[in-house]
Amino acid sequence: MQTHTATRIEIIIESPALRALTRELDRAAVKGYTVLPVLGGEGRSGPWTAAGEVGSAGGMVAVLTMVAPERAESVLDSVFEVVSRHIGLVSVSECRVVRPERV
Amino acid sequence: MQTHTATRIEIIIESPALRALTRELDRAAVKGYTVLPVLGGEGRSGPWTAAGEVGSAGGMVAVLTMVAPERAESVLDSVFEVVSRHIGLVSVSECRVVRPERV
Amino acid sequence: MQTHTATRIEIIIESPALRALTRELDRAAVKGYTVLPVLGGEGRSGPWTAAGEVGSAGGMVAVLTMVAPERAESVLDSVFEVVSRHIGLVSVSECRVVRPERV
Amino acid sequence: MLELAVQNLLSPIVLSFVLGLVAAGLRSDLSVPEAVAKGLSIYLLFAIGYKGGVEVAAAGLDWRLALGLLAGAGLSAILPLIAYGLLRAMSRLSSVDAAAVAGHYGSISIVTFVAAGALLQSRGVAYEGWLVAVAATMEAPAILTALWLAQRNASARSAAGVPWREVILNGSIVLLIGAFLIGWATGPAGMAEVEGFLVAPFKGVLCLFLLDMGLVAGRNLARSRSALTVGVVLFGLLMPLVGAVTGLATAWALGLSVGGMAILATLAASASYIAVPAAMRVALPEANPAIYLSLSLGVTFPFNLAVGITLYLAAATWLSGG
Amino acid sequence: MLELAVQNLLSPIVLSFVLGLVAAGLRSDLSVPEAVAKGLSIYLLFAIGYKGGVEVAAAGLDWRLALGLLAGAGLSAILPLIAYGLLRAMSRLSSVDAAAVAGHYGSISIVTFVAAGALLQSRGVAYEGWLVAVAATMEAPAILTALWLAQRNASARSAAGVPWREVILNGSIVLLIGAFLIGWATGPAGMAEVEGFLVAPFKGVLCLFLLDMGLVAGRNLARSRSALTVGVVLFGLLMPLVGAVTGLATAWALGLSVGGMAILATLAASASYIAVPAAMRVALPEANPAIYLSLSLGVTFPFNLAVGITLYLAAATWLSGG
Amino acid sequence: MLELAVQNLLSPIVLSFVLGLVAAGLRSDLSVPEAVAKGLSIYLLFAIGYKGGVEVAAAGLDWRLALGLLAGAGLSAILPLIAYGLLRAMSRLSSVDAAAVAGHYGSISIVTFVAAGALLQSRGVAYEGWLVAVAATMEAPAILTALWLAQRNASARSAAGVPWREVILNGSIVLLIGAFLIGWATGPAGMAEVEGFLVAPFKGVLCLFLLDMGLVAGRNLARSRSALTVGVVLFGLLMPLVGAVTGLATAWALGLSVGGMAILATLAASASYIAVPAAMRVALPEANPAIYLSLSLGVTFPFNLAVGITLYLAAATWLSGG
Ligand SMILES: Nc1ncnc2c1ncn2[C@@H]1O[C@H](COP(=O)(O)O)[C@@H](O)[C@H]1O
Ligand SMILES: Nc1ncnc2c1ncn2[C@@H]1O[C@H](COP(=O)(O)O)[C@@H](O)[C@H]1O
Ligand SMILES: Nc1ncnc2c1ncn2[C@@H]1O[C@H](COP(=O)(O)O)[C@@H](O)[C@H]1O
Ligand code: NA
Ligand code: NA
Ligand code: NA
Repeated sequence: MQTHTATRIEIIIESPALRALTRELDRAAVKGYTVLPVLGGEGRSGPWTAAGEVGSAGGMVAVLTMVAPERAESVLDSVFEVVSRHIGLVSVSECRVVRPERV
Repeated sequence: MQTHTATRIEIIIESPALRALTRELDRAAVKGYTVLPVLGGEGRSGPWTAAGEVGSAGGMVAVLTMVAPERAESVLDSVFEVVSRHIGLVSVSECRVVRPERV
Repeated sequence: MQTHTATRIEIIIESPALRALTRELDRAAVKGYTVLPVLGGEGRSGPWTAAGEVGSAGGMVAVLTMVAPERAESVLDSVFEVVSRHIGLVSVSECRVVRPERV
Repeated sequence: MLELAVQNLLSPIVLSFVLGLVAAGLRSDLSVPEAVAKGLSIYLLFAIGYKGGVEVAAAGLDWRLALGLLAGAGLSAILPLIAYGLLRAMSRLSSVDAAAVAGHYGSISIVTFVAAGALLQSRGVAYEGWLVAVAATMEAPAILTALWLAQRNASARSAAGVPWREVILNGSIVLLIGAFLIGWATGPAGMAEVEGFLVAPFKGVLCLFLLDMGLVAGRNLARSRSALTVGVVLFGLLMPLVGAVTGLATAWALGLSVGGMAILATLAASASYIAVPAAMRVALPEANPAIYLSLSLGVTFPFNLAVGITLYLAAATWLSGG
Repeated sequence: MLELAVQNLLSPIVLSFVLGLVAAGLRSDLSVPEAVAKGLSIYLLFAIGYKGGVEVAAAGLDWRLALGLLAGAGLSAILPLIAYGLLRAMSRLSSVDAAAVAGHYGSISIVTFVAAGALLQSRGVAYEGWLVAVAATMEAPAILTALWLAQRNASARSAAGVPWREVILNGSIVLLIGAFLIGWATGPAGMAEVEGFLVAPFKGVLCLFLLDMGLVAGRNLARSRSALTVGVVLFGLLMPLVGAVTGLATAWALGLSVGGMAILATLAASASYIAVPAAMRVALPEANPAIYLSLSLGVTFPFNLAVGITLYLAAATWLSGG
Repeated sequence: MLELAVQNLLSPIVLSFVLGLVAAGLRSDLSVPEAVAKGLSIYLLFAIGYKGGVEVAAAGLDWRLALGLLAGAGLSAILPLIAYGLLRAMSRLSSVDAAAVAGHYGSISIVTFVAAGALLQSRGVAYEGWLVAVAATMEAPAILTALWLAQRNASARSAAGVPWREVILNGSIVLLIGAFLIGWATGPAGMAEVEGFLVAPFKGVLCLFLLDMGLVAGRNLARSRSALTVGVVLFGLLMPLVGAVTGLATAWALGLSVGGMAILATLAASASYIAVPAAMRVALPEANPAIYLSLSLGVTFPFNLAVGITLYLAAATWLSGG
């Protein structure tokens, strides 16, 4: 199967900042992104859990976007625009995708 | 710690197509796969959210399978069998696993 | 954007063993980890689904931690301490992160 | 009649749906968690099935049940043909899209059934309890017709992927039929034990469920405005009337009560938004889900809720000379 | 008075919160799934809004509603100024942290409102139904003041990111106002249809919700013990009293009933723990959420629940010469 | 007696479980979201604990409570020894697997308790409210015995990992005991406030919960058919009878009422499917979960539900000369 190189960007960010992030992703013209729920975790601000939370303030989400390698740099800049003020974690890795038109 | 090379295949696909996908994965004799929930996202068909959905038609899931490198190609072929007709996104990357008997 | 190399460790483990795992991660002094929910999957012990489960015994979770490359080995040793007795799957890959102080 | 229509529009049920629509339209972040929405729908299916069964237990077995099941399956199988013809005439949908949409209109929406039942109850009109079993029978046959339509016109490839077992044994059919049988087996004595859960809070739960449906419908509409051409929307308003007339005629032939006629008309007029969309995404992935989802949930459902069921009850009353 | 206070402390509502606190303190793994907690809060908002609307429908439109909305918005906008002054005097919080905390105290906590309503009901004291609309109006203005305070003192950068639409149309405001309007439109007749869901189980649902809040508050407290200095905790106990006095004075000026005075005092005394924290994380991410979340949920909420609302009712009774 | 047994089999509760089993057997996609299932179980634990406490408040403190707690803990600690002996004699399970299974049978299943309570209620038989506290005491000791059995025979490694705090303070124990204490403290007056939530809908909620348990049990059975040898299944049917006899004897010695005897017999006869499996996965990961989960949930629970509790009540009636 022929595959095409792409960049996988994974962002873990507070739920209330999700709209700001996806707005930036839209502006950076990514072809798509996917949001996954997060149950809890731990960081410098201690452990937390989504259990029982009524509002979104306490929660986080994981956002996954695959982009063509040539656009990765500019997407990362847009992402950093939002993430720099938040507690989010951004990780980037190489992957291959089956259909190049989707990234 | 000794680790062994493996191929990590991540598939984002509509929930109703999950059974067809896992059937193909079984046929391709993967040693295992894991299904993660998805909250929402955006693609060429616009933004969507799982919130409030009663049926499965509107939702997506993420499927993760680690396979031995020598079987990756044939597993990808099986996956593509299902995914080609669906809106799923398939990404492939190298990883290392701790226990080779599981992939 | 300047990025820094890090190691991405992804662990899929039974929910009841989560506390033991995060205790080990704390001991290994990781800077953080994130827990994602899992819906179901299949492995050598057959297919399973979290649907309808009341207790945690039947379920699994995915734990994600990014660590600095120089600490990856020792973190993996700690993780294996717990995982070796459980059915968990550990996969390791290289990634780049935007802020090195978080890993 | 107008007064009754306005009264229906001002019921908490209809207004809860409107609240959801408005909230989605304003892009509020109001939302019902997926698990809660699914929980509410399990409650409604269980309650409505159970009540139907209890009524059958109380009223005795009606020989028309068998005929009704046959008639329901028939309606479900035939209505997509009419829908497909109308769609091809009224819109420029591709044959695959038209077939997928047509399948939704042969099948049914349980919550429309429930809303009609609530209306009948508040008017003091009874209906045959076994119609809930007929509703379950009407879920699947339409899918068969839709796939046949799609294959006749397009790639024969679609045939293979039909997950029959999943369609026929899908959760809502099994739950509805199962609860119906439990209600039948346990009868009024069983009902006495569970009515504090299945009856007293029923309408209130329905309000929350309709709030959620309004939110989902509103977001669907906003997302797929471009997919809904004038012709398609007109179809979404005309087809329920066509379905209702067919349903009324069938009900009349079966000799149903006024309430029963209104219910069967409502079933025929309603369009699926759970079972059929899921089946179509598997069996006809080439069809555009934006069209069938927003048409069924965003056009036909609100039409039936706000206007349709009042109309079908009036027609049933008139037909039976009431 | 003391006897009534003890009686309040021994209500299932307060004890459920205590159970949650204790379970969290013992590090039990007891937890309510996120989706269920959100479902319970949707239920409470819908029920309380709906009931308020029904009462307005029954009592007729009160011209004080307009004045009340204005007064509520005013209280919400002004209270953060007092809170900010107190915080700067009583603690060493940075100006950004103080502004963020201040915003919470201008805004309100609906569950404190609900607990006060439950207390009034068990004492047979009525209150103006439209206060629920006032509560909704009090959610947002405080955020404006908080951001103004933060900007005045810190980086001007904060301005841009305020998601106004999201703040004003946040889910809980839309649901509360929407349910209020539905209740108003459908009135007692509508209520008769849904009271098996919205009234009969209300207090029991509230118990489960408070169990969950106790769990969340307890875990928050455990996590952010270091953020809560003595000065900050004292502020969390003093500010509700300041708010209550302001609220009582406003209510007295509006000529509210005893129950209405107690409710407005409670609203002014309560601190947001849903809408404002979310807004602050977006608009003032520099502020430390550990401070405002644990102060609002872990200090002020329990204080109001256990002592405050009994006190405010006593003060309202005394004020009105009762 | 036979008639009563059939009557029990035809209750909505038992039939809901059967519906779940059948749906799973047919491989329907019917499922209850995890969060909803957990929410239902929180409701049931809270309601059953609360009711027990209210009854104690009404009946006054019974000196047998202390004896009962001791006896419960004793039963829980001792029954695994019998279970282990039977398992080694009847099956070829490894000593680790046998120890893990044995632990389940010393501990209890709250939903079996609840089902027995519902049966007693429908027969008009009362039971001691404090037995709910005894149930909570019976959850953990069995785990200790199971681990001792496993260690004696296998690698000493298991010792370290026992998460004692998590076992003793696990969510269901804390919730049950907490709700019991709240019910005790607030008494019948508190009950009057919450019975619209905790009493009226109770049996209906139980039906949905049993539907879910049927689904989970059915899927477990399908998945682990190979793990269930004839000997193991026979153990799953024999052990509840052994437990019940032990429980009856203990109850008789304690001088309990007929209802109380039936309840203690049921507790002893029931097998844990929440707390103990979770503990075993941590402390004895070498044990095969397919065996203990499907045995407890798929064999013993349905046996008790369908036949056991009717039998234990009959035995209790006979024993007390009724
Ligand atoms: N190195 C890491 N790997 C994975 N997740 C992390 C990491 N650091 C932080 N996180 C996540 O980000 C959240 C906030 O981190 P912090 O701001 O450091 O408290 C944590 O609770 C984790 O969910
Ligand atoms: N490049 C991408 N990266 C991550 N997720 C994507 C991407 N493209 C599509 N998706 C996901 O796939 C769904 C359907 O995509 P589409 O068919 O393009 O609308 C989207 O809503 C996303 O959840
Ligand atoms: N190769 C794999 N890739 C992804 N997930 C796996 C894999 N193997 C096992 N799993 C997950 O681990 C669970 C337990 O595996 P097992 O112990 O083999 O039954 C499975 O149900 C999957 O969720
Ligand atoms: Na139809
Ligand atoms: Na306030
Ligand atoms: Na037992």
